[in-house]
Amino acid sequence: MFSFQPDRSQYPDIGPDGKFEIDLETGKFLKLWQGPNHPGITGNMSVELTVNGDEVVEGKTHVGYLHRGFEKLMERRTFIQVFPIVCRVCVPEPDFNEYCYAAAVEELAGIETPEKAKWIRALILEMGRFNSYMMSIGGIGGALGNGIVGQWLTYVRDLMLDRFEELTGARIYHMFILPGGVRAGLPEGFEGRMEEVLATAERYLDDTEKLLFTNAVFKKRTKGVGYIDPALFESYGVTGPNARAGGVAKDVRKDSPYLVYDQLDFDVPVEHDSDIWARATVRYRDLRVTIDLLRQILAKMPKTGEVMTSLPNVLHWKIPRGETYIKGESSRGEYGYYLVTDGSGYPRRVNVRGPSYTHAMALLEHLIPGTNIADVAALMVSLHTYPPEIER
Amino acid sequence: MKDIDKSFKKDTETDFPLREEMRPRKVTTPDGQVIDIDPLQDYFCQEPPKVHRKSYSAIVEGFYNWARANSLWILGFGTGCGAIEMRPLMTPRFDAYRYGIQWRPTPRQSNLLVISGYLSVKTLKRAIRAYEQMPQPKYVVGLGSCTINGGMYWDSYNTIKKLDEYLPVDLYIAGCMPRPEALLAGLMDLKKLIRKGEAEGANRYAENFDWYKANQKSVIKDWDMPDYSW
Amino acid sequence: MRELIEHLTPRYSLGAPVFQRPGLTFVDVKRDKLRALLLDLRDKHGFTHLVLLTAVDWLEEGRFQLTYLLNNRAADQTLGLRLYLDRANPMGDTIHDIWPTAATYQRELREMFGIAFPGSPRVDEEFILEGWTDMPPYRRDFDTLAYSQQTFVERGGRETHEPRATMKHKLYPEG
Amino acid sequence: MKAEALSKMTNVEEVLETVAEFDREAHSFYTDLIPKVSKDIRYIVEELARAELEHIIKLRGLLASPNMRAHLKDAILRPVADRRFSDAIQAPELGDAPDDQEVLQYALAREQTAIEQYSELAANTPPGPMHEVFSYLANEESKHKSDLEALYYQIVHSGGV
Amino acid sequence: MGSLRDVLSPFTAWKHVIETPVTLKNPIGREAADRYRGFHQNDTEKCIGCGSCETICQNAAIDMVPVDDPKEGDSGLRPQIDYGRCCWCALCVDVCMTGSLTMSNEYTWVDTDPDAFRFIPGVDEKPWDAIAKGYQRPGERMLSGLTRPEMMEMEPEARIDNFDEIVAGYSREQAVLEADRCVECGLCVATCPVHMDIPDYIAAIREGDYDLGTQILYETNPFSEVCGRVCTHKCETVCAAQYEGEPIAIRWLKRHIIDNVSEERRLEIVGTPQVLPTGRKVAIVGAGPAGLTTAYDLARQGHAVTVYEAQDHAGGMMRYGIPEYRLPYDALDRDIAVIRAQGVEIKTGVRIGSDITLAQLKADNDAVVLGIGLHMGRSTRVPGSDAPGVEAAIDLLRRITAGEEVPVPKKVAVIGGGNVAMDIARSMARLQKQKYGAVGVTVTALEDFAHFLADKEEVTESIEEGIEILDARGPQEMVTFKSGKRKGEVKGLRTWKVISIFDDQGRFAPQYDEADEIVHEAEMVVEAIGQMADVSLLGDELTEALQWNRGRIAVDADGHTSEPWLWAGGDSVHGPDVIHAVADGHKLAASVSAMLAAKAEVAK
Repeated sequence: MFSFQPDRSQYPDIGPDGKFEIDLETGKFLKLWQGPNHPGITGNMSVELTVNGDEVVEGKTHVGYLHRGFEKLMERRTFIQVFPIVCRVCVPEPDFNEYCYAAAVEELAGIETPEKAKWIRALILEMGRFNSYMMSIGGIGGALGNGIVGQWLTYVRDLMLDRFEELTGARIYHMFILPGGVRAGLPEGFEGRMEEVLATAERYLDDTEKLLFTNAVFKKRTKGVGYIDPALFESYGVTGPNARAGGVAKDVRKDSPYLVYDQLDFDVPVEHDSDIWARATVRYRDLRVTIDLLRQILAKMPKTGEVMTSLPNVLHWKIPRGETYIKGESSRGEYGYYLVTDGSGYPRRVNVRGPSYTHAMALLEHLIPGTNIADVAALMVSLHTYPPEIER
Repeated sequence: MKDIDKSFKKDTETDFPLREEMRPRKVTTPDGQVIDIDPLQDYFCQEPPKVHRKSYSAIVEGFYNWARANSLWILGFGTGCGAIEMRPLMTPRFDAYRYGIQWRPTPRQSNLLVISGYLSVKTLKRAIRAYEQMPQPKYVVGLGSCTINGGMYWDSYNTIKKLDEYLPVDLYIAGCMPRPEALLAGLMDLKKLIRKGEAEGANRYAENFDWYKANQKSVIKDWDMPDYSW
Repeated sequence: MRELIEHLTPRYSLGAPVFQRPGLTFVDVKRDKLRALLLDLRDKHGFTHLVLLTAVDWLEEGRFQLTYLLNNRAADQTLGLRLYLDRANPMGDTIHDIWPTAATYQRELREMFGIAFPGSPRVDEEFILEGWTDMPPYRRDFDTLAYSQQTFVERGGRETHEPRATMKHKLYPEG
Repeated sequence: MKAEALSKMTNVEEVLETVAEFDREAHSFYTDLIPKVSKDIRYIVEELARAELEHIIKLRGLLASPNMRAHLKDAILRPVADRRFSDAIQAPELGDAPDDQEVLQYALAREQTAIEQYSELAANTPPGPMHEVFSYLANEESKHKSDLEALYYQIVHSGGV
Repeated sequence: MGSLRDVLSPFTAWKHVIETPVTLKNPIGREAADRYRGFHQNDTEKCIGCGSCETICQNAAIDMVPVDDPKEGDSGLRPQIDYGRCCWCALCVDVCMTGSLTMSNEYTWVDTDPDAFRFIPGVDEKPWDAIAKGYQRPGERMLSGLTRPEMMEMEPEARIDNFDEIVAGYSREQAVLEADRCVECGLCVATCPVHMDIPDYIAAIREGDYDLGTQILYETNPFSEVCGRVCTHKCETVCAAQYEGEPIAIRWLKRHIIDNVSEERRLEIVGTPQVLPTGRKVAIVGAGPAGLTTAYDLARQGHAVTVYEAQDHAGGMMRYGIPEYRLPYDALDRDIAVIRAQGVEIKTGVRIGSDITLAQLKADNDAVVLGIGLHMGRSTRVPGSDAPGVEAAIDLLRRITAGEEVPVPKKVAVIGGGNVAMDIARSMARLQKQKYGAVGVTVTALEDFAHFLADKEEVTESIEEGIEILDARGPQEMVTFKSGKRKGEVKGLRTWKVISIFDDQGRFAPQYDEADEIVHEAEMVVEAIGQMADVSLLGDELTEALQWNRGRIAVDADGHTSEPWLWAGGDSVHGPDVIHAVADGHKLAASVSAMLAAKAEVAK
């Protein structure tokens, strides 16, 4: 048809390293802030873009809009008082914080988790993953002009929130995984109602596949865009679906099984193109795996048994000096808690290792130069980052 | 809960010098003038907003209020965790659009700012800016414990505790975080307030502008934002 | 893991290892040996993944602990390297050239603990905080509640009573 | 002797008057006893005297009341059971300086005698006002006795440490 | 890229046009799940105001505010919750000691006034008060232990033939476990007659700081050895832990502290009086808990104190009333040694009234304090109660302690259901076991087990030791031999069954079943129904001069009698109880000391 050759005579100079010499005084560059109020659905972070025409030549991630100083707040709370605040670290998928913190405390305090509690924990974590993927895929659709997918999947997510509510007693911040177990067992008839949600989800996912993944526009906008060289994965700390989209089957559930994942039968989906399409597809496929896992967990879970061990008096609970790191596979990658105790009733230090920390900062800044402005939002969304876990 | 360290005094530590960009210095402007700047002291946007007068006719005012109440346009700026419960309202299940509520991407098109939970100092600065950019009449709803009395971040060094010190709040909704249903109930209550002409937060802000600004300045350092027209 | 530690200990004069659980080990390391050890671990022993880099403030002992957490995925082993820095003049060595992502961690440590990492990209730029004029907040001697009370206004009208003191006051004031 | 005098009477007022007279005698007996006992246990005797006085006042009130019979009937509708707790407690001779337990034992024995006498009178009287008044009196004494038993339990059976 | 399928497939989404909408008709007020953690409810009747909810709240959302006047075991405070802080984590519900705090599943609260979001659940009326659904604790509380560690005790077979102490005391591990259960609400402090700083010394155990623990004990109680063993532990009856699970074993924890501090160390910690002698003299009659506590306090203030004791050893009822297996004499001696170390002179074997008159004491001293015990046993005075072979429990116990020979028949019947009855029954059982190798003791109590006066563990242990306990038996007669060589001597006890002992109002109103009559065969009948003080030492004149209150010496709130030079306290004034006697001792000392100080002022 026709080809378009840009006229580069008006373009700024390119330095010896092949990069633009950015000088705002030349008038050839423009600063453009994305965020903090609405960069796709990634939450409150902003990217300071320097653009030249449609091309972004530099991007700097700015975070801290959601900084509450959790790691500091935890240091002045007793071990049980930390429990309600950890889930706030990550809003869309709070349960990993609860699990990692509880498991870290249990390890350092020498507490055994009852078998059934492990199953319920796994159930909750997978329910959380379900929700998180629903948001993510909906978000990718939304960022690429297909808001209806976001509408559908948010509705499905809401159905899962209803299940969360009847199981844990809350919609978003469940505060259900206490050190020592979980607060309660499954309510009567839970399995049946869960199955309804999963069936509905599958129906909507079939539609999503038709609307989004079999869509010429979507393909055009995502294939080959936002490529991450798998060679960078280790140096930029890329984990989870972002790595799996590049052919690396990194998954803590398989690599280092925790809870009951060694008793579950599942494969980790892997894609190889490492672009936005691959990242979206790998999430979509993993979501299907999650639905299968939810069914498996409910079927294999022991029907009886304790869900909570009795704790020492939590009002003056002291844990001997020690340190540990507990990790799990969240929907964004490796989620971990590094807990240091000093023998007092308070944690010495808690460090939350959120996967978004590496994905949204160094990696995103590395990926942005050279992209089209219109693709920045898609790129950000495809990395699936949650700012609150970056700045905590 | 660990005891408070009574001996701690803020800003008395001298071992940690200010960052370069926050120190007072001389700057040459593009037109060649040399001016002194002190980033911690210089504030912009000091121009106070104007009080939005009521219409002379009660009937007309009543009509305006009816119209305002039925078109709540919310700024799509989720300042804290509570934002996640706003999203279901935008979807078919809760469908807030049928009540005349919708979300807008820019403050210039919005008349309702929902402070969805805690505000870090950094976000407060943006929230104030967003609020000031919104055209009158405009309303603020505080969502959840954090906006009322600090919530779970009551001892955080980086979040404000009382939203009404910094922005005029018309309505609060309890919860951590409030469910979409509660949020919707709050918005319905706000509609009633507007119809009665009682949601006068924006005028309060204009009337007590100096007080609000003083409070804002007491927590926000480094206010490097340009002036703008109201 | 034990073999690896035994193998590395003489060369890098490591401290006594702590085998926290199968798959997680902590060991002390000296600052001058750190870089070589990290490269060795990354290139020869499969510890290619920098899980996290963070600090612990041991105020009473006058030192910061830097924890470099490395992971070998194939062997399912995590190794925590603990490096102690003098708290009075904390200075770390940047490893952003080994793991570019470390630059972010170092920027955070610079801001939140006041630990300097000369040479790390953008390390002195503001990261999370904005207009911060006090001591780095993650230091143990920074009291967040005291700071909060001195900075922000709380809603008044609250008063609490201690059961024991109340009962003494009402039931046996003289006793 | 009491019973004998009372059994001959045919008038309710007369009976009540006489009983009040008996109580007055009892009252003066206890009043006389007060200085004889040690000061620490005087309160018991004082209480006994006061109880008699209250009884007199009650009888006087009954006499003055226009619907006396209704009161009587009402009272005997709720018969007070004899608990028989003090049956085994011996009636002592009150010496010059009786102790607290002796005083109580004596008082209990007095009440016991009174109950028996009034009950017997009631049993021997055909239904009617006279039967009612004797039943009433037996009832009153039972009440008094159970009060005394409670006091006795409290003072003597403190249960130990 | 871009097959026809990729173009057409998205159009299938149009099929949703004909689907039923998923929109909720009226989302506002949609009912939340049964377990939903909504707004708080508090059953204020059940709540004891212990403040655990406030302690655990990491948001400082809860204030304890006065709603009622405090009473024993209830601070009168109730939680006020600030919804400007709350995060609905329900830790307050989980930690609640009584289970009074719950959450409804109501969640909508909108207000224009930010100060409105503070309320006292259960007091301030709210629309959700009556909602039954919502978050309740699934079972008993799990954030602190429910049961005590089991106390190591000697097995019945091992203890029944000797007077060795039965209870071993907690080990360090057990004590820490038990101390850990305490929530430090401090409700017990008001109930303890001497207001010991119970939560503080329990905290000292957790920290392993026994020196501090001892110091705290001695601040309020010089009889920790004694109270750590035989205290009536009123504190445990108001313990917040009792509502679900067992109350904290406060008594055993006290003993644990003192067990872990040597006598020498104890003397170092307590020290000796740090003031100059005042030159004032105080005489104390009776070396029991009240007298010795008074002596301890006064001596530490520099006064010269002399204690007069009629028996051969100090200790009073603690020595002569409590058997050795419950309170070993050397434990008591260790407590008394600390008191002696304060310079208190204890003159034993001196009986006031016969050896020295009270008038003499009055003349020689600035003040006199009466701290006499209840050393005279009450008799049932049923027929035969004056027969040979009928004994008073308290008398027997004294003789056993003093080492006197007591008759030990094969069959003994005891009348009484209190701790003294148990003490004498178990003492006689031990003597029988030593002499005959078998136990033959029957205890008959007027009260039924539901109203028993003795401690539960006493009853259990007695039964373990082979003692027969018959509840609800009213003594009717001591059956005696009517003829023969032993004519007039006791051969048994006749009792009736008590059907009920108290009426609906809890008034004493016994009912008997005369048909159920038993004659308990016994060569000795011990009466253990009650005791009284021997006030003959006062003499007629003083008896007459003093004010009395229902058989006891009348004292004011400070223990001052109607005579300006005389104070009285302890069992004879306030009934039998060691810890009350100690409390009296402190009060007496404070009052005497104030009087002496006033005197000194006048002298200046």
